[in-house]
Amino acid sequence: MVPAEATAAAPPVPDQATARTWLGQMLLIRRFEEKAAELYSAGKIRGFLHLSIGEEAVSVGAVGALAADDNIVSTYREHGHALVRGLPPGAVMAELFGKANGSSRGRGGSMHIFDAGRRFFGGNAIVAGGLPLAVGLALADRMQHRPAITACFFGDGAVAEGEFHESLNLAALWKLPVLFLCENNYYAMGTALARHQAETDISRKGVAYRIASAAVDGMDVTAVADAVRAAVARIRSGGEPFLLECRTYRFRAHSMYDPELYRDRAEVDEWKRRDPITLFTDRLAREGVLGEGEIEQLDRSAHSATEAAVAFAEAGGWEPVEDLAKDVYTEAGNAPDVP
Amino acid sequence: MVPAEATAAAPPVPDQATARTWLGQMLLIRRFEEKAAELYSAGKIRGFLHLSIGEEAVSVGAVGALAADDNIVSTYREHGHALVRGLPPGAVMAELFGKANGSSRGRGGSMHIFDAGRRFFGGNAIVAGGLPLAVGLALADRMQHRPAITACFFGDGAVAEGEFHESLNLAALWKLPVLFLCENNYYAMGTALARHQAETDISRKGVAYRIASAAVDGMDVTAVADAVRAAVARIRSGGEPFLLECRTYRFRAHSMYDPELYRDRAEVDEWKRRDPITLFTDRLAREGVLGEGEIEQLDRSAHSATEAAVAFAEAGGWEPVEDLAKDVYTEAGNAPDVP
Amino acid sequence: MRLTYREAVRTGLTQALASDPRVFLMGEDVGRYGGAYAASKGLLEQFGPDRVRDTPLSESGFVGAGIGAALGGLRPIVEVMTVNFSLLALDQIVNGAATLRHMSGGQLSVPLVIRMATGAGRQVAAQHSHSLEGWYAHVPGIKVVAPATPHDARWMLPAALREPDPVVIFEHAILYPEEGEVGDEPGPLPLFSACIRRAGRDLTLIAHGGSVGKTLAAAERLAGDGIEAEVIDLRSLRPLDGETILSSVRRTHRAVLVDEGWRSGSLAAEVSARIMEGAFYELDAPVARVCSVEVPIPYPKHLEDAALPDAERICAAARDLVGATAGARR
Amino acid sequence: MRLTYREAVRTGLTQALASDPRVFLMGEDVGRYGGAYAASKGLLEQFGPDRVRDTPLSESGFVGAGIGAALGGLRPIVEVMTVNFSLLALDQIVNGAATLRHMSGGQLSVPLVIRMATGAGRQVAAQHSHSLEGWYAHVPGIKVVAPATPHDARWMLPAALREPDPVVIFEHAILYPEEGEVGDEPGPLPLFSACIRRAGRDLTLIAHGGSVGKTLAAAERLAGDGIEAEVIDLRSLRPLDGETILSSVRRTHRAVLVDEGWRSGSLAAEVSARIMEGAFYELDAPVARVCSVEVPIPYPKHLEDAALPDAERICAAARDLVGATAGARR
Ligand SMILES: Cc1ncc(C[n+]2csc(CCOP(=O)(O)OP(=O)(O)O)c2C)c(N)n1
Ligand SMILES: Cc1ncc(C[n+]2csc(CCOP(=O)(O)OP(=O)(O)O)c2C)c(N)n1
Ligand SMILES: [Mg+2]
Ligand SMILES: [Mg+2]
Repeated sequence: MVPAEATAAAPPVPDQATARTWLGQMLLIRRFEEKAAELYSAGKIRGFLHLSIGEEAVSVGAVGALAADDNIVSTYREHGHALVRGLPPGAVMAELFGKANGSSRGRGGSMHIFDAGRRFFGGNAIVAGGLPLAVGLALADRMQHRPAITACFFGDGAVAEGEFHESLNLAALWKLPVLFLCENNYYAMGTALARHQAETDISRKGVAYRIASAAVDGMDVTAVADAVRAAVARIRSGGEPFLLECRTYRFRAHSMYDPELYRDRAEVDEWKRRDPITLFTDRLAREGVLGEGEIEQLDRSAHSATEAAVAFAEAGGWEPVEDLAKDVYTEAGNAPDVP
Repeated sequence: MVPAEATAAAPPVPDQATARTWLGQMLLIRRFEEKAAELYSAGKIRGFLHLSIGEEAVSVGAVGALAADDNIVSTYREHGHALVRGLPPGAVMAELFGKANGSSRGRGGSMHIFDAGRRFFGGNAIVAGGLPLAVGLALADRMQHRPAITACFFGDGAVAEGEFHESLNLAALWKLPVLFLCENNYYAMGTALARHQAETDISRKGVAYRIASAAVDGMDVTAVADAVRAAVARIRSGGEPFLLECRTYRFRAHSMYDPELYRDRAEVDEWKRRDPITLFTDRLAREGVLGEGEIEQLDRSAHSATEAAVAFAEAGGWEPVEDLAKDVYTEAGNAPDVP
Repeated sequence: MRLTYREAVRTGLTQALASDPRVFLMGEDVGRYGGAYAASKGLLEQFGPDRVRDTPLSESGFVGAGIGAALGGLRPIVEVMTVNFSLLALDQIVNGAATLRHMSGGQLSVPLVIRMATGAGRQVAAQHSHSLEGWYAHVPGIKVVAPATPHDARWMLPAALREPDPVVIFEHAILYPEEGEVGDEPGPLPLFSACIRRAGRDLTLIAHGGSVGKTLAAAERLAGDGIEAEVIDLRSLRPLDGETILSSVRRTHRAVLVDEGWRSGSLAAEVSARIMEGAFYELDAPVARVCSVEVPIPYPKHLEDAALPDAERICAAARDLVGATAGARR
Repeated sequence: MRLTYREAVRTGLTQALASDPRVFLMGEDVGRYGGAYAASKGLLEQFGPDRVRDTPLSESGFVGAGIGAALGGLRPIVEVMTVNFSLLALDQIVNGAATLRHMSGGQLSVPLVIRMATGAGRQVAAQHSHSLEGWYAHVPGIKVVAPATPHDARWMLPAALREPDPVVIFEHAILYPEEGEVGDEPGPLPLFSACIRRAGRDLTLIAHGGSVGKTLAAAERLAGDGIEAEVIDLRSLRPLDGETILSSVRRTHRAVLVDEGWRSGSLAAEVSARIMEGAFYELDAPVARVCSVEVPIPYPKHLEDAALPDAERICAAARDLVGATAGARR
């Protein structure tokens, strides 16, 4: 498996403001997760921690192309999605710490970041578990005549699950506004794409459901943004689902314990040459959109936002043990309002 | 939905011996099941009873094209498959009665006909439940270097289940000799194909797994036999799975209680004009393969085989109540031999 | 008003759909077919295909879609045709519906109702005869009820729809044709409480769903022998109404639990353990269980009957208990 | 020989693959990755990709394929990475593996071994911390064991492979790094029997899998207070070894059951019911349960710890029981 070729000519470079946003967001994810890895080693973060380092262009390009009312359904590898969605980095970091000021009051940890107000419906630790939820969210929008769409992230590994099949059929059959967004990083844990899929071109799988689809270079934030914008426009106008495969790569271990026996260092290095942040900064510099100083400034901001997030998490308290059984059920009078 | 067009020119009419076998088998299934319906009304048969009347050409064409060592995995609508496989009609009828001389000692009833010796692996009342089993049977053959293939029957409704997707991917990925044989009768219970599948051309779904596929007129026994023969040859030589869609129609209710609110009488009548038995007898008569007398004789044989089956079932005893818990587990010394 | 259980379910569904635009029904064959048990017959015509939505055979998919629709502001009633097929949807229920509120720190609620037929007794053999209510009753985050009468079949549904959290309703398949009185009002009994269907002083029989009828029949027979059995219908399986159970047992000092689940690991085991914990010192005899024999349920009637609890086995257990310990109060 | 539980599992797998050509291992990441818990590390290199077979994420598909392969004459060991994901395969296990023999009138056997990690305690939150052994133990047609020691992790596997019927092996995830003595022979204990890990006369503590260690620790602490607890490791969850349980309780007259499952509907409920039925008249006090609090297991350590059984809660329950009823033999 070798790095994805750009499937089309790269879209034009964005304007300065957009470039700043995208680069800033990619850098934030990178620095945030590098820090999280450190904090894991330090024992501040426990359990499972899945980093999206290497895949930032997908989070930034995709989430950035959605409207605020659009729903997001994500996976356990969701820090990037959450940060771009606008969850405060502090709330996300505090969640990783398990603190009460975390986005899920610390109850969920890294795999279960939620923000109901921002229509960020998690964080799901069951591979492909989110796809049926996305169908339902889109159904609710459709039945209530709301214009929102639902973006549903999942990995290449999820494609093998029955839930992928059932959900794509349901969404297509019922003409629901779902963007199925596959983050194909060529591995499901240690199992390479070609060892888990008979058809490795995931975008072709739309055929089985009459779902329009495309594949895009997931290392190029401009390409992802473009493809998602087009897909979303198509979904909004036609009201039917779309399958978008973003070809990307995970630079780090699957989770924190992973000897990476299943891939060569050389393959990883090859992909790192297409680091989405480097690719984008090089281009911005080359085309004169952002100067070196500005780029450095963005990186400093990412670092300091990360530091602030850590400070916020450190300052947070622990959910009292007496509240252990709180919120297993909805307390009377605490039911959510009808949207 | 209207009757399937023959997708290719009908194959040549078979020789006399084959014609006799095929027609005899189709008539046996028809008479056997008509009788079963009667006996259901008489209270001799209880529970669920799913008839394949209208779909006989698929059972006969498909099962007849398999070798004796090939495995069959079927559904709850399996009387036809079982009879063509060579299970004694008496043992099948006795199973429908729940008698101890039934093929499963009466324990399974209509939905659970098994014959280990004839490699007939059921009879499964869970829609799509048999597909993973078929993958495993084929894997066992492959790993033990046996030339057998596994034919796996399922309905159009089963195509929506996750197990369809997972099984086709596994079989293709591991290059297993499985014939996935969809009996598309255009309804899953009361839900028409177009109301349960976004892509109604089931044969197209092979694309998602790089599985070669075809669709065939399931009302024409010669076409089914031809298509299955070709598929089986291809599987045996190439060692890879194949997806064959047989387009057919169920003339009777889904099961025995079914007011058939979901389809028009006219549609049923339209399909009945393509009754597989009439189509075949007409052709045999027209092309002079079998005379009217011979055809009548075959029908008399089907009737008398059915009567004999009923007599066998009537004569059977009941499994003693003391044996209720027998065979929940394998009694010591009663483990199956290694094949 | 006298209605069959089936009609009572249908009445509940009709009223729910008519009174709240957020409510919709989805499942396999709920629409054109009219429901596998004809419980939703006519609803498609009345409410249209969006609100009475036929689904493909995709249990995991459409149950998960029900969860998503609940998150999106609707009040879905998802019908899983039978508990047997719900095994395919368990991940969505256990890892999704049941966890989302707690795991999100209380941000989300999943106001979802899942209905399914359960139980054996119709000669539909091993794969179609499960009684897995006890499994569902094990899962924190969901609630579980089992209407045993047409009245409860009518009125538990609207009460479940008022819950902000997932509620699973088990309808025993043998009950659909049973007739009974259905009140115009839900009545005073809360959704999650048990009730005493027959008062008695000699022992307590505890059952739910499809077993309540057999248990009442057994109580009648026992009365003929001079044994007055109290019969409790659990109604709610999660939460269990320990109060009603324990106060009855404290009075009668003996209990027989009737449960169509397989004996080992049955819901009856939990009830037995609760009595152990809450009324041990009041017991005159060990709590007995009448459950299904631990076999895949066979097709032929004589074997199926032998596998399931019946009035005779209930009576025998009750007589054993009372006989062995008559006047044994310590 | 001293081995970790992980090494013991690997030794068992290696020997099974080496000694019977019909045996193969399949599951997610069992090959190239070496197993999610590194239990199968090195086996791919030793036995090749056919016999150490990585699967796609298709739990229902590959578990069902395991059933089919068993029908086809192989002796598959299917690894479901964790019990959490096994929910996706339950239909194949309950409706397939467990029913095929009975439903076919005894024609088929399914000699399949399914291994899966279970349990909480590693801060992996609500969807990754289930303890559903009790559910599996409910199902006739399958057998269920839970090795609690490296020795059992080593030797239960070959014994399970000799069974003609499906056996599910639960490996508690916290045990993999634990070290213990592993004998060169399986020893005298049959696969489906419980064993006494510590003898005692004052009460019986009953646990399995990942809870045995905590329970032994609790027994040590209790000994400090002069309370001598007997500790039973159930080992086999289906069938349950009622004999060993009951004879111990008949001697000690008191029992505390430890089970990481949620309390309501736990396996401990079944054990309690069995003691009710088999040793009621020998009990000096009600059987107590120490189970998980009924919440989706939360991520942070302090909350997770509070949710799970621990030595302290076990000791407290034991002291309550002994204190409340000291010398209370009736
Ligand atoms: C249903 C299920 N099976 C197995 C797992 C264990 N697991 C967690 S992540 C993972 C790989 C998923 O790969 P992919 O979908 O490609 O996502 P990626 O991790 O590459 O982002 C596996 C096997 C799980 N969480 N859920
Ligand atoms: C998993 C599962 N869901 C639902 C059912 C109930 N059911 C039995 S048959 C059937 C329709 C199946 O349709 P199809 O696969 O097209 O087969 P056909 O009956 O038409 O031969 C349904 C919904 C079932 N048996 N199993
Ligand atoms: Mg991946
Ligand atoms: Mg059909």
